[in-house]
Amino acid sequence: MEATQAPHAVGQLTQWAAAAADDPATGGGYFDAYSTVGLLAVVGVLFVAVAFTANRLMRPVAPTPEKLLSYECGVDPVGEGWAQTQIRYYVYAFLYVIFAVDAIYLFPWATVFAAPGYGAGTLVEMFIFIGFLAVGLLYAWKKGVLEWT
Amino acid sequence: MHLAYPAVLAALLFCIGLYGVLARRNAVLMLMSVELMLNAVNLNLVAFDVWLRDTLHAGQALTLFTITVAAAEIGLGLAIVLMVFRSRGTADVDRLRDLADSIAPPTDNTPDSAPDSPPSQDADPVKGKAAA
Amino acid sequence: MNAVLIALLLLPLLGAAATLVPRAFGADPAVRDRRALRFATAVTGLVLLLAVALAAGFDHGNPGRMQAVTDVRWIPALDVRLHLGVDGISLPLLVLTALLTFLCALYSTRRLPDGPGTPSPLAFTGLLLLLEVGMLGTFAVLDLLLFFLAFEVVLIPMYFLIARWGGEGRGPAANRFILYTLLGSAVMLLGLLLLGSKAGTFDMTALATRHGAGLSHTTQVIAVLAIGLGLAVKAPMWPLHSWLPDAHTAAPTVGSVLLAGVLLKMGTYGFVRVVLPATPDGAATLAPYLGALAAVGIVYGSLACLALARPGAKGDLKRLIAYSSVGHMGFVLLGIATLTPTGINGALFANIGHGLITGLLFFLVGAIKDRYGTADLDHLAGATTATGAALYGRAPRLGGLLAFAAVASLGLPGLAGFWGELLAMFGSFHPAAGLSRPAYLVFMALAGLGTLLTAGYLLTVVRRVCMGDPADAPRLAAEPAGTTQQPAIADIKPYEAAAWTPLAALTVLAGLWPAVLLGLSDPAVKSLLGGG
Amino acid sequence: MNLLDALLRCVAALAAFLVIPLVIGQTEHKVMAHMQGRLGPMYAGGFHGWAQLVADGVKFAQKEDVVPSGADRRIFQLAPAVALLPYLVVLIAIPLGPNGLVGQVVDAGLFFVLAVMGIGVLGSLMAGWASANKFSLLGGIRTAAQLMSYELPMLLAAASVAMAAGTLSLPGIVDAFHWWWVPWQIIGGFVFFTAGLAELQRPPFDMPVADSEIIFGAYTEYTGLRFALFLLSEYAGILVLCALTTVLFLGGWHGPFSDGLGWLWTLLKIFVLAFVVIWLRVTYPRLRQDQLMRFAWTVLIPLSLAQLALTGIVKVVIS
Amino acid sequence: MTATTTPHQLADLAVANPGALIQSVDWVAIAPPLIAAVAALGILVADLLLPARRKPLLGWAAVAALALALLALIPLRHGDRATFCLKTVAATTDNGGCSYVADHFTLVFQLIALGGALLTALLSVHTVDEQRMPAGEYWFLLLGSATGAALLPASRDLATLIIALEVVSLPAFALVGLRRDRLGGEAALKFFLSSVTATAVMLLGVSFVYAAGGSLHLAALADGLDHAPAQLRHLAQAGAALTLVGFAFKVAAVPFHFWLPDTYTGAPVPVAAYLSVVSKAAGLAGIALVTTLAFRPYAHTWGLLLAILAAATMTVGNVAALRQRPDTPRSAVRLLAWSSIAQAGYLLVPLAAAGYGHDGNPLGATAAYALIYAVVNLGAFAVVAAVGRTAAENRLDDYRALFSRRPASALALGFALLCLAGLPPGVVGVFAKVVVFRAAVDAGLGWLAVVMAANVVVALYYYLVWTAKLFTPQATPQPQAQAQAQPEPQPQAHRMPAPLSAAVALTAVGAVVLSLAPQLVLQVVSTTLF
Repeated sequence: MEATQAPHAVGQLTQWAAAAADDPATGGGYFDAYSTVGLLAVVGVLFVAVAFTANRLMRPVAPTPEKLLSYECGVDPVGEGWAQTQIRYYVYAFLYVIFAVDAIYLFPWATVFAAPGYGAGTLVEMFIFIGFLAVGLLYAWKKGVLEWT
Repeated sequence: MHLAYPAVLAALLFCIGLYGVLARRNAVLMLMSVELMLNAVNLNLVAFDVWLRDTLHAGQALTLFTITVAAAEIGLGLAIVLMVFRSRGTADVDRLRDLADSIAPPTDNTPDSAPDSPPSQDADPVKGKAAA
Repeated sequence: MNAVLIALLLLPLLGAAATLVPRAFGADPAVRDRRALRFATAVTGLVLLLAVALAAGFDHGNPGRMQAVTDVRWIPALDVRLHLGVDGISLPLLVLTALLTFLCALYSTRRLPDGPGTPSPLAFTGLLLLLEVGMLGTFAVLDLLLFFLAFEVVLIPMYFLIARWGGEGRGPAANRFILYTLLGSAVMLLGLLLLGSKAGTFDMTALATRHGAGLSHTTQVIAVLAIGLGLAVKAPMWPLHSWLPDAHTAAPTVGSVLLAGVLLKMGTYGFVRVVLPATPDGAATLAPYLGALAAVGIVYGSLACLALARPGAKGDLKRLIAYSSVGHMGFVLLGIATLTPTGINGALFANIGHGLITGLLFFLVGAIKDRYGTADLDHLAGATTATGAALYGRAPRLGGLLAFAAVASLGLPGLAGFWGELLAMFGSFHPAAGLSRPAYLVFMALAGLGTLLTAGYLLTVVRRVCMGDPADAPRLAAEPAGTTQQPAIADIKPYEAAAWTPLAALTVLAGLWPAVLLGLSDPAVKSLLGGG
Repeated sequence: MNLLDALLRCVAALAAFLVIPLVIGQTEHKVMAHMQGRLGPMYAGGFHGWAQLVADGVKFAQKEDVVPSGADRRIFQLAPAVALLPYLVVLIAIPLGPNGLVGQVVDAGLFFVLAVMGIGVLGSLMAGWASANKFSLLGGIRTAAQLMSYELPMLLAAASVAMAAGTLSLPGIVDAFHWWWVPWQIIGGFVFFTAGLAELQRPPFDMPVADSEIIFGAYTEYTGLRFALFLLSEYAGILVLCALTTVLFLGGWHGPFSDGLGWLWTLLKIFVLAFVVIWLRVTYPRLRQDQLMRFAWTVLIPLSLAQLALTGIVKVVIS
Repeated sequence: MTATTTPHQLADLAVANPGALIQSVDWVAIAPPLIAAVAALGILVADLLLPARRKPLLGWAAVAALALALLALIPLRHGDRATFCLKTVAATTDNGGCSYVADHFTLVFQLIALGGALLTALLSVHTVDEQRMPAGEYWFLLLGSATGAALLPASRDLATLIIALEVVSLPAFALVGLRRDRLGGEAALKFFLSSVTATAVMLLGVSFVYAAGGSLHLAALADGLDHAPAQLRHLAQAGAALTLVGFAFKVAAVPFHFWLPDTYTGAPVPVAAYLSVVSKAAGLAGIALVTTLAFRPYAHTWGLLLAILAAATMTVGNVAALRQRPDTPRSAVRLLAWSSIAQAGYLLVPLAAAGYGHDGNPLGATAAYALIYAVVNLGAFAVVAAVGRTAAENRLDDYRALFSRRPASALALGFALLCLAGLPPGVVGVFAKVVVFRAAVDAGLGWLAVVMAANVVVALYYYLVWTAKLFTPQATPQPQAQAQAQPEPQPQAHRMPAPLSAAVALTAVGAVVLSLAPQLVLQVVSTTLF
């Protein structure tokens, strides 16, 4: 459904959007900061690439089957490397996703709540929000999710 | 920036996601595909928001909500997948046929998922309920 | 006055509700059942008394006017009013309904189908009373949606009567009955809604007064098609009749009686009450088709009966009477299709006549089936013997009554069956202006042929069942336990006599003094047809 | 924006990225040695072994690069770069001094910094997964769990500062700083710094790379330059953490004569914090995995929530 | 906004005009969902503090909270409250700029949501206990979902709408799987995956619509779509269609229905009841809001779309229901599941009519039908839940002769089924259908009305067969003795738990009362809802 629809629609959008592209708010200026960041990232990648290339020239290459074996206390490895691990870890991933996403509301709010027009009411609202987080945490705690058994 | 870039990117992402949902049979991969779709939507929303110069920033606000929704969905989804995996040892949605419409005479248990699932105590809901 | 009509509907409804009250009839099953049946008789009797009172209080000088009118708001949102009333068209049908229901209840106190798998008579009582509510309601309401509702109310109890107390093949028969009629009534509802929403009111009297004004021809035709379909299924019109034989064959006696006696009339009544006055243009357009189908139905019904009556055809007597109903109702429909007062009066008369006669016939056949254990004509008559089953000889009064009902049914002058069919054919001879006369003459000729065939099969039946020498009557494998020896077919029992005599008497009365009914219906019909 | 200017800023950032971590590393050698009553490296380069880390680097560069046969080759090779580069990118957004002495002002810089730092965890996860080694996998998963657990208090503490300053821009935050913010935000600062340490898997939060237990966690299979990059990323991480703590909680360039010497104040504060990091390594024993997790969820997060509340109340009261 | 990236730019972005954003909140207006939400949270906390033997209290607390939330609807009965309003949003209607409007439409659907949740709660008081589901979580999730269902009909902007929809759905996924057994997991996973995909598709549609209309407020969106440049028309239409797809999943309209039977059968029966009524009503309210308010300019497009959906939904639902075998495990719930799909088809009819009609009030028909459907369907589920306690397999065959064992339950179920079928004596069911038919006929959707008529007849068959089964005497124990391998369920079935009886009684009395006085419900047909 998308494949047929989207390009068509986008084609039309572009015509209309052409004017908007010149606008400073939507156009070039906004992205300058990030273009520098991008440049730095490129520089970083270059650095790593150069380092590895140089490394390739300098290092010996003499693989043997023993050398390429996975390391496991000095004896030959037993079984697969990708073993199943304790599920416990997953719970933390879980908690994190839930809580961290809540934090995205915090940042926009944090920058404006003291601005004129918002006031204490906004603060209370956020306290309620934080209260939710706290209840969630309390819940997880009491249910023993945070215990490492 | 031209609106076309984010819009096309979003469309591509969404298509990939949709393909993933339709083609993949592993529940976790399907979940990931759905996330891809949602993020395509986010991209769309933010791009349109900027393009419309919406003073309310409704698109951005909705993006925040979408992110939250996506997080909640993924959290819940993984929990459900995990539960299914624990009870049957597979996360392949095509193999979940216990509840499928059985026009044929009822068989007592599902033959296809029985071998690889350890007979856990509460695997059989009927038994479990009867005990309760 | 209007309290009577409300009480008429409320009484059986409350009675039906009372059967749901736990332990209202005592805890002991046997006692409970007996009480329940007596209760049914009492309630239906009371209803009959009320109906008679209603008829007595009816202003016979002015039967074209709605009387005993109640008109209160019920569902303002849908513009549904609790609008009740009777006129010369509905009054006879109301009385007939009350009478037949009472007789059925009376009959059932002694002779209820039982055996393994039949539920308790308590449930029977509830269903019978509910059925009566629906039947009476159909004839008493004056609001399209209420009419539909009442039309539908009868379905569930009748379904259960057939499916629970019926004979062989009752499950499929009941399903078929309800699916056919419901499909019809669903389409009918659409038609009613179309009519109501285009005309702006659901009130039947208002619609009749308006006489189709403000409705476009297309609307009228569509409305008539849709409404007519629902009514035709119920009537039943050929080729929509095929639920009827199965339903009758499987239904218990009481069910058959009410089905034939009342339920079929609801369809034809709907034509007269709703279709003709509210959408005259549409009706005029479609009337020839209706007439044609009716004529085909008459012939078809008779031929089917003839085929069933043949020796060796394994014809079921109940099925035969059911088919004969198709033919008889064909006369009614033909009368309606003429769009003339004569034809419609005839149709209404035939309605009543058929209700009385066929009700009686089904009672009789039910009794025969009880005694012989089967209603298979070949079994009854003995497949090989040329002579009949000798019912005259073994149970003279029963046989006599059966012969009486049969000849009444075939339209012997002087009995109830005669006038309706005669008038319908008269109407067909002079159809309303704008209808094709030649076509109607053909219909009339077909109808005449139908009367001949009807006489043929009914007489065959009488010959095969009633006549013959008792000595070499066939031995029946399924003799009921009570009748151990060959000639000991029980004759009419007192309770049977009580249930049947009124019907027979009224058949004679209506045949001899048709003016009673026609005087009632004629002014009403004329006013419905727009003073014509 | 001038391309040359931008390039210059990038090169400067790269230079800082390559030099300062080495300095911190060398400092660690010496400080640890002194704290433990030993000499530490003394020979390379002559004066107190100043070139030790350079020598180490040369050694790593000359070593064979082994990729285990069972490994997921591509990912295995890519992992060190993924672990390293985010810290480089982050550096450019950190203000050194007033009046635009910063690699690049990124609006919503706080967001940017925290988000990019989050990518670093991928490197460890990739390494742990791709090695096809049980220890590595375990280490990788531990890393992930730990990073996730500590990311949250860190975010919340950072949010508190953003509330106080009313902006997400890093220079903006430093601009808005007053001395009394230090006591006001002290809890947040503690949470942030602690959580940052845990994110870096520095002792005492080094369970994921506990060499005595799971050899070296995600990095077990790594040799040569790739291993060196992981090491480099750890020290770059220390730099970034200390710099962020400085900017957010310690006022960055604020201090006497800050107009001219602001950048010096920033560097000084960074080095003091780096010293603390080293100090902690020497002082505390390693936490157990369960203690590690519980500490995050039951101590740091409630603390950071409390700090948020405190910040909000004070902010509303004074405005 | 300037090109320079000042340090405070984000702050500028956020504070467009604080005065327009901050307003006082009408607490009375938002009380119904708020009470449910607070109760949900309270129960979650209380669950942590209560000792195990006091856990049953939680259920009663949930019931009380829902009853309270229902009471909170009373002050709103005039239907003129709105809150969270923005004066800056351009809109033609009075409450166009408001995100939360408590008009009559809202009230009706909140009544369904909260009332349905209340009945579900009554149904589940014993289920939670018997199936050893975690009490705190169960009640929290139920109340949470009810909150969303109560919020949804009140929301008048797409963001709130979507959040509300998710608040309905997410706890529902968990509720389905809360038994943590094989079937529950499968049911939850299927439900989850299809629903989540639908949400993503819907959000894509929303983003398109937003691009074309320039707002998320429904009223403003309609204006925006009206004046959208021609190039964007296709985009907007695609967006509208995709948005509808998302809601169609929620109401399980064909072809987005496949998850439903599996989910209902795998879920605990009260949860299935909840899904079939409350969740479905929420989706329906969403469709109604989106189509009639936001997509008004494209009325003909979605009108036809919904008409086709409705026809397909009822047909597929009924045909599949016909094919159910009475002897398979869980066939009772399965039949109800398919029947609920069919009913969803009927519910969509007036909405489709709204796309065509200019006069009349088709939405009222949907609201009325939904109300009636809620009562009778919950009634059916209540009895099914009661029977399920003794007959674990819950086959249709287990309902044979229910009348002789439990007359009251059998009568209640029979009445509910007749109401669902639309047959007297279930008068209210008849009038529900009449209302829907009328909406279709008024809008000139004759073909849809005929399709529906045929479907009503088809549906009648399976409802009636089931009803008949209730009164069929028990066959003498024969070959199917193995089905009754468990000793006659009779002895342990002596008493129904009080809350379950209460639920059965409430719905049955409700259905009977409504049958006597349909005006109570049908008055919504004659009032303008918005």
